Amino acid sequence: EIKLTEYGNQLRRLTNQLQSIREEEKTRIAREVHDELGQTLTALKMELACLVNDVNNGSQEVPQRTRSMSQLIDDTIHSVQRIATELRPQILDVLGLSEAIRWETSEFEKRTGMRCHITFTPEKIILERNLSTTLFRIYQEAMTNVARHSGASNVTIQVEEKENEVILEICDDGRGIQKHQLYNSQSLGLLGIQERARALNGDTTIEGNPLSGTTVRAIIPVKQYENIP
Amino acid sequence: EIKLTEYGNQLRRLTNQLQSIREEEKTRIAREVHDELGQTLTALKMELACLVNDVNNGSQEVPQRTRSMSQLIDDTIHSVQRIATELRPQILDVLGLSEAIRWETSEFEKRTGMRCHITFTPEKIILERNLSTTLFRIYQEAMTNVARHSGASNVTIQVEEKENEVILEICDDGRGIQKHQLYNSQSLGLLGIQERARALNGDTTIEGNPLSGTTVRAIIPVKQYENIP
Amino acid sequence: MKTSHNKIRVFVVDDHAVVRQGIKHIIVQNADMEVVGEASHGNEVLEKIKGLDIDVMLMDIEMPEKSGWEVMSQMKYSHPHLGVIILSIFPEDHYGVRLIKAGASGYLTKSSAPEQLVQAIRTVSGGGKFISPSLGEKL
Ligand SMILES: Nc1ncnc2c1ncn2[C@@H]1O[C@H](COP(=O)(O)OP(=O)(O)OP(=O)(O)O)[C@@H](O)[C@H]1O
Ligand SMILES: Nc1ncnc2c1ncn2[C@@H]1O[C@H](COP(=O)(O)OP(=O)(O)OP(=O)(O)O)[C@@H](O)[C@H]1O
Ligand SMILES: [K+]
Ligand SMILES: [Mg+2]
Ligand SMILES: [Mg+2]
Ligand SMILES: [Mg+2]
Repeated sequence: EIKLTEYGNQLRRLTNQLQSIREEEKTRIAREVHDELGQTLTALKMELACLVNDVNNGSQEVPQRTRSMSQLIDDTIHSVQRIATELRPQILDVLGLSEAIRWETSEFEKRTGMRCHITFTPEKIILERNLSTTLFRIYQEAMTNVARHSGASNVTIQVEEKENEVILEICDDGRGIQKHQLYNSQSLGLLGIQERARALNGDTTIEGNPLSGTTVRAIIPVKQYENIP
Repeated sequence: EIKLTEYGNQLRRLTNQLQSIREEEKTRIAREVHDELGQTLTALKMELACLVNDVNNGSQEVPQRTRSMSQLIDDTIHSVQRIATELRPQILDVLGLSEAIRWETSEFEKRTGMRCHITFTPEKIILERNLSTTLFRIYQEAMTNVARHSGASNVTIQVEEKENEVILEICDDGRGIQKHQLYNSQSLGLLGIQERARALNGDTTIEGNPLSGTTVRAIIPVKQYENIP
Repeated sequence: MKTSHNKIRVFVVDDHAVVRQGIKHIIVQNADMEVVGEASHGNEVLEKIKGLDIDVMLMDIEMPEKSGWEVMSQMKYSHPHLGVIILSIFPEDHYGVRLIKAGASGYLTKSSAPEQLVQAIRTVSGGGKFISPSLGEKL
């Protein structure tokens, strides 16, 4: 058996957790696709068969039947949109990171009742896809922690693009994360944030203080594609 | 910066790869759901509107219209099945590991032209869900390698349930994996197999030989739930 | 034994209300059959059919907790003569062959159900097996 450092052990736990998360995700999506979509479509097909009979028999039920079919189609389209958005907010690909964060933040405010303040410097930040995704997932993980652990009333989200790097900062005014929670080997959410940043040669700092709350900061270099051979 | 052993570094790469795979998977499925299903459903909705007009006008086109709607629904159901099965074969949950492996293997034979031989001892193996999933994913990863790297003509798949453990063995008669490929730090597929088994306190051995091909074996303990407090 | 109206008495099991609804709508359109009960869970089935006079059971295979497969194997003992038609969203080669071999009287994919359901119910209620031509080839 190969010896592992504590950090190595944590990585192994993260690996296992990622495998199970992936498995759960797949199962959940498969079920949603199968149940929500498959079943309404099946029902639709049956209604269509009935409609054919209705028409042939000159039944009075035709308008009622087509209305219910129309409703079934709408329900299915609605499920399609929900499932696709949960998987990956289309807005991230279409309108980019800033709009995706604005959208998710407004949903977050509705859900939690916390007040959020967002600044983007410059106003319009355009990043390559991989970097956008990483920053968005870090944002999501940090916001999940704010909702679950901070007890905060206000959250500030800042994204700043400098010449060679992007800085994402999520800052809440809650109870403040404690040192031992930071280095707790069971904390896989924060480790995930750190590893995501690292995968793009970036770095994270997480600080807590009972007076000023918690700050999660990720700094990730922006690839200068022209300079890479 | 914390120092990591080579194994630790590999784990880190695996972690990163798992993150990107998850991201790619989500994006792909989101796209499939949105594009394939969203489009046909929209088409269906329009067909229904036309059908209502046809019926009101006593048009001759009604049978033609309902046939094309029926076809659209079938296509959509077909996509739903494909997407759901790729994510997680329902057969694994409904009929269990042995049927899932039989089914996937028959698909594998059709796709690759290799001959497969399966044995289950005993004939009917019933395992708890987590263990079934792990064994099925290890089987999938090993079979992907057989298809991609082995150049084999025959594959033997054996699953044996003993009193305290299950043994899964995939054995091909191809060129045989070499030692340096085994310990190659870029080999994340095999590392993934190993980590999946390890997560359930199991073990893997992978052996290659140019004369006899490659054997991947996973041995995973079966939890004796009654004995766990 | 048929009722006084001599209708074929059908019991419907599916975890999705929309699908049960669709099946009922089809059956309503046919004068020789009626739905006498329904269940939304595998677990409910044995309880709900107690004392009911049923000619045919239509049962979904993919249900949470207890699958149609499990219910069917239980009913082998309690209702050995009840004809069960299995419904599945998956194609015939996925489950069909195995389920027929395991004693189902018919196997219908949900997308072929609208066309074949009525015929399948009639065939099975007469004690026969309903096997679609494409499934017949595979058996
Ligand atoms: N914004 C925050 N305010 C206060 N405490 C926090 C905050 N974020 C994290 N923590 C503390 O740090 C711990 C570790 O967080 P981490 O995200 O790693 O794990 P988790 O949220 O407990 O579980 P998960 O793996 O589901 O994310 C938390 O359990 C919590 O105690
Ligand atoms: N059945 C096999 N027969 C011959 N060589 C094999 C076999 N399985 C694996 N190998 C060799 O071992 C290497 C490592 O396999 P591994 O699955 O870890 O990585 P990979 O298949 O190359 O990439 P991936 O990460 O996509 O799985 C392969 O690149 C191949 O050279
Ligand atoms: K009727
Ligand atoms: Mg967390
Ligand atoms: Mg591989
Ligand atoms: Mg179902």
